[in-house]
Amino acid sequence: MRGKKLATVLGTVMLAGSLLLAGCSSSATNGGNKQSGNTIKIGGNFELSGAAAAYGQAMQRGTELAVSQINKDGGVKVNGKKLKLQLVQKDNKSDNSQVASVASNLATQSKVVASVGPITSGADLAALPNYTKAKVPLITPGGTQDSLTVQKNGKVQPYMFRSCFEDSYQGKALAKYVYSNMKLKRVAILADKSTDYAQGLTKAFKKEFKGQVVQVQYYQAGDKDFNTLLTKLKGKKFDALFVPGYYSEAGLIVKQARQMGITQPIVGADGFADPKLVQIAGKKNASNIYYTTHFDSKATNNAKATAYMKAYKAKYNEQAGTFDALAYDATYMIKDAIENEKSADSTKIATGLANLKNFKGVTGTITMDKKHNPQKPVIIAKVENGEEVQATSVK
Amino acid sequence: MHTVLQQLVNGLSLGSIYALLALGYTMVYGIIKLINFAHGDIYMLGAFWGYYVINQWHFSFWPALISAMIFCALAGVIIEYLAYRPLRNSPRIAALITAIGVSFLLENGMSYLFSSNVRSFPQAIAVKQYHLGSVTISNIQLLILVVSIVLMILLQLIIKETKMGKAMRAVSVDADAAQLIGINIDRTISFTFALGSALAGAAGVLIGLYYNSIDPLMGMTPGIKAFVAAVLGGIGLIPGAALGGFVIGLIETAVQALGFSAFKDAVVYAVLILILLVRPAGILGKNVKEKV
Amino acid sequence: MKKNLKYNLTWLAIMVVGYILIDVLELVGVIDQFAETTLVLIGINIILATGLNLIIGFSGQFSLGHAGFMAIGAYTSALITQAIPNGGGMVLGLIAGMALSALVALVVGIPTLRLNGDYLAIATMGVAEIIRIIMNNLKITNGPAGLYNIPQLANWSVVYLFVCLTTILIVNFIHSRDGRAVMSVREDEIAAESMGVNITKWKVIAFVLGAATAAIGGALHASYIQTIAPNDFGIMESINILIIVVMGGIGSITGTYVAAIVLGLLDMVLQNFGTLRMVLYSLALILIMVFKPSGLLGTWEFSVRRIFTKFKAKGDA
Amino acid sequence: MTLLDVKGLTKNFGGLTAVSDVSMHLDDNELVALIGPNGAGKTTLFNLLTGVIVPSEGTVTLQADAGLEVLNKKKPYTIAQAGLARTFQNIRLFKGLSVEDNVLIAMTSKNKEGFLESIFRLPSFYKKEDELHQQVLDLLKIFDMQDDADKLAKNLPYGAQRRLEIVRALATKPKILFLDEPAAGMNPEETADLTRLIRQIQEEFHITILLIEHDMSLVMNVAERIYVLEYGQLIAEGTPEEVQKDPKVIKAYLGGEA
Repeated sequence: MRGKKLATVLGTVMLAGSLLLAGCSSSATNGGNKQSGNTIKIGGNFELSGAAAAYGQAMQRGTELAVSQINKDGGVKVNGKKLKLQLVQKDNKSDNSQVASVASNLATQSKVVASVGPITSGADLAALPNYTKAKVPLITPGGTQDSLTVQKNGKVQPYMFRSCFEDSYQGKALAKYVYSNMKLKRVAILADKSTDYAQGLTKAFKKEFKGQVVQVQYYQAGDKDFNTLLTKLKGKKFDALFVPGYYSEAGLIVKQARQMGITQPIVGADGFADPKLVQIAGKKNASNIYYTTHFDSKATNNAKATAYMKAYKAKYNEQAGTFDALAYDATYMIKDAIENEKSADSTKIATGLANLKNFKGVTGTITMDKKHNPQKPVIIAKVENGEEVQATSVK
Repeated sequence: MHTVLQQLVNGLSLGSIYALLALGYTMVYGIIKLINFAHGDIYMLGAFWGYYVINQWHFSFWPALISAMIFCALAGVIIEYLAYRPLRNSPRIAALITAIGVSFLLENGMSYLFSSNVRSFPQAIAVKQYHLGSVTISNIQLLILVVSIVLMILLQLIIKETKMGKAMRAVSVDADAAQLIGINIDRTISFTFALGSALAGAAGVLIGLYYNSIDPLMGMTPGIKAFVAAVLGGIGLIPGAALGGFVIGLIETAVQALGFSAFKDAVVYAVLILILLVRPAGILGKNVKEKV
Repeated sequence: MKKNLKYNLTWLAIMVVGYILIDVLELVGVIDQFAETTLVLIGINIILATGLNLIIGFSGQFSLGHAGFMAIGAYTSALITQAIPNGGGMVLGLIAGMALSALVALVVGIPTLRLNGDYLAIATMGVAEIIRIIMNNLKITNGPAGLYNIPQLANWSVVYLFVCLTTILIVNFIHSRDGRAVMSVREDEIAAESMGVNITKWKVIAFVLGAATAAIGGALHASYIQTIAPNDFGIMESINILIIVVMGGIGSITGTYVAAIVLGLLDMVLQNFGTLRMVLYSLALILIMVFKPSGLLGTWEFSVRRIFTKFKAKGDA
Repeated sequence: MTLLDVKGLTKNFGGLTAVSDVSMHLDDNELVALIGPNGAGKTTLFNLLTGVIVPSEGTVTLQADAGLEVLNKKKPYTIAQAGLARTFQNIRLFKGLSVEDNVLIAMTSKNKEGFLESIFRLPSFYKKEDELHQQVLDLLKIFDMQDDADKLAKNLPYGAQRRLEIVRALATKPKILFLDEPAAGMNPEETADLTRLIRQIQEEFHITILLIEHDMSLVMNVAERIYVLEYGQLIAEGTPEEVQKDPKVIKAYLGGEA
């Protein structure tokens, strides 16, 4: 009896206490973070260690490059004043609990007015509640999941933005391209089962593709040996192989498929769009590859992209990839939003990002749609012998 | 039919990689009963060593392989000396946590120094495909298969025939008694780590060459798989590790070939659990009853 | 009888004072949103680690599969609270999650708990991986994307309450007939059996109880973070919980608290070190284990009774 | 009255027969010794009787309150619950636990504390705990160990550890107590104390005791009946006087043609 009583007493006291105090603590008005002084603090919620570190570090490099260029060019113009950007970056070790913790750290301790990252959809979803509470916009270079920017009730998430494509947008574009432009009717799919990115792409592709999906097989991120799956596919009749996944595994799939004598075109999404794809696959093997990309690395039609790639190479001594470019654009999108709204307060930046129009980034000219997804042309690149030979813009 | 044969080759080739890693795991476990979580990361170090000496110093394949084995042997000995030796008389679980710490340190230290990027491993040997009837096998697959079998036989010889091997067996049965009859325990354990880590180094270069992609986290998954392989075969036993490696390679291949690729790892673990229920000390392990 | 009442009331007072202290600190602004997040994460880790300590530290069974049971609790309660987004749903979700997790632990535990040491570790790790892979493939769990927009019904008060309840549950269990039987299994299985202790039964009971508390931790995690995915419950998560248990001292609940708090604060500070974060963390881990192999507190426990006895001794002297 | 009846008990380990066709009986409230040279299979026989090892052949039956109970092939804990308790030759205390906990654990199966009762710390829990605590102290008192209740078992001196093993076994409220070399490693003085104690507990608790012992002075002093085991077989049975004169026994102990 006493034990039960104890529990009851305990519960009641706590409940009473929390009610009493909750009233006071929540009464503090929250209008988002205000900018003050001569700097604008933006946050970096980066995967610098852990499983997604390779992508997170790319995001870090792109953001850092953007910040240093903005500051070199004089900073951000707000009401006639030129303010410097300050990047406050923290590592979330690719762990969703830490993502949430970093988000609240950035939003409430560092008082940043906007955040770049985290990079994956799952992490974005974990970060979002804390950013939303603090009314700080978050812009992700890699969270592609369709429903990321939408609330449960169908309304748009007010503080969630992305600089990348959403899965269905890319998946649809690829399905159309394979069927209409390449005129291929039978597709086999080899998809990464461990990421929502690949699952979203697979779903969208299957829905849109008018031809036949011959077979779907799965692998896990981190797998290195695809011989078995490819041997299985080799026996099937198909015209193209669609590989929704990232370059680290896709490079190996291309390599092993070509060595095995699978000569059909291999199609991928922007997870392919990294110079490391060709490095891993080997130049000889990287032929007859098609993938969506955010910038045409031939860069004949985009001076910004050329300049970016040069600057990136100069600073980091390696070729630019997709995630760094998207993070670079995300940072510049924040700058544009501030300048358009003439204020660096976090709520204003959110408005600015939502109303972004014809923003000229290295990954294309971007206009935000109602659901905070960037509208920009999908470019499909073709690679032969490790070199990009052709780039087609599709809608 | 030819697909079945080809898949068998695929399975053996994958299995030989697990076996190669499991050998080192099982040796260290056999002697000090430590799950050396960092073993997979030593394999990563070997791969990175190979990457640098081939790229920077233009080593050819064999010197790269042998230097990687030496480098990893040294790394293994140093790690044992600094991190595991102070814990030799502590609870085994404390040593396990230290091993996990070392694993984190190697992964993240490399990531800090060289970034987490995936790199392509230099092709020190050109890939050749051999076609035997309808079955295709590459020279590198054969190389890995042969090297892992040769190393396994070599290890068995070292353990059964040499003086050091005898010392290793003595220490593994009863370290205190071994010391009484004049065996230098520290040296024996150092030697075991050197041997096991050299194997991991060899695996790093071979697998780097085979898959052509290396990164600081590359040791994590294969490390755990190799551990599973070692346990499956009967941990502490050299033939057990090899057997476990091949069994897992073949199971993974079979599951994928049958079209359940999404459940590949789940099936491996399910088989592992079932085998352990029937044979609680692994396929080749003997279940030693406690004397009352 | 009176003495026991005194001890229990002291414990109750400690819990209530702790709660009020945190609330007041929050009110005056010492604890902000970020510190609160840190506190909640520490609380959830305490719940998870005390459960694992029961399995590893007290029953002596080496389980590496705690994240699997955490996942069951997280998914079950997330699905239920998505359908019933209020306190009732939360309670129902918790109960259902604990029940399901306990059931799975029972089914898995009966055959596997016959295994010894490292073999059991790898088998339980396998079970957790199988659970994760199933979550990764089921439709209801939404595959690799996991569940999101989970209503945030767990705030820090709820987590605090459950930290207290879980600790009361586990500590009271340990200091009773059942707990002693469980500990005898750890100490010497053969002797325990010869004293009439059904070792399989007690191993399974400890395992099931640990799994049920893991489900509480998982449910609170899901509700607080508001999103879960199969990758949150991988081998690394099990290892992280294991690290808390071993670092605190195997078989010391107080140690688990200390380690969870130390590591939680470390996590909070290390966020600022970027890529170096995990390097520093791993160094700290290695150094602590090398210099304190039996954990920060060994098997030492904080005891109100001992303090009272001490005071009394002093008073008498 | 025969309390425990053993018929044709045999244990083969691979090709080796450790215990061969042993038949014996223990009567109510009797003190019996089991002797034999090293390696004769005495401890194996104990392990067979207490279920630690499963016999290859033979039966063990106990005259329980509810009639005859077959014990062979049962798990050790059921055998213990049926009333057979033991000590171990190589001490097997719960070393990391207190002396009191060691004894309390032996009371587990007789202790009816419920799960919810202890989780919620109901008054009945405290009542039962207090009663148990008293019982433990009473038991410890017999062995003059009441002051050690809070010490860890591993911190006790050797002789005290041996005694604690006996207390722990007694705490299961056994019908038969098996003592495996209780005097091993003790000096003559301690052995004498122990001898007195064994007698005392047999009388006080009205239980049957089967004793393995090498110390002949102890055996001849306390045993009412003696079984002699050699190479896994019973070679003699009888009172101490009979056994001492038995030529087979003399031969087994002295070897050769004597």
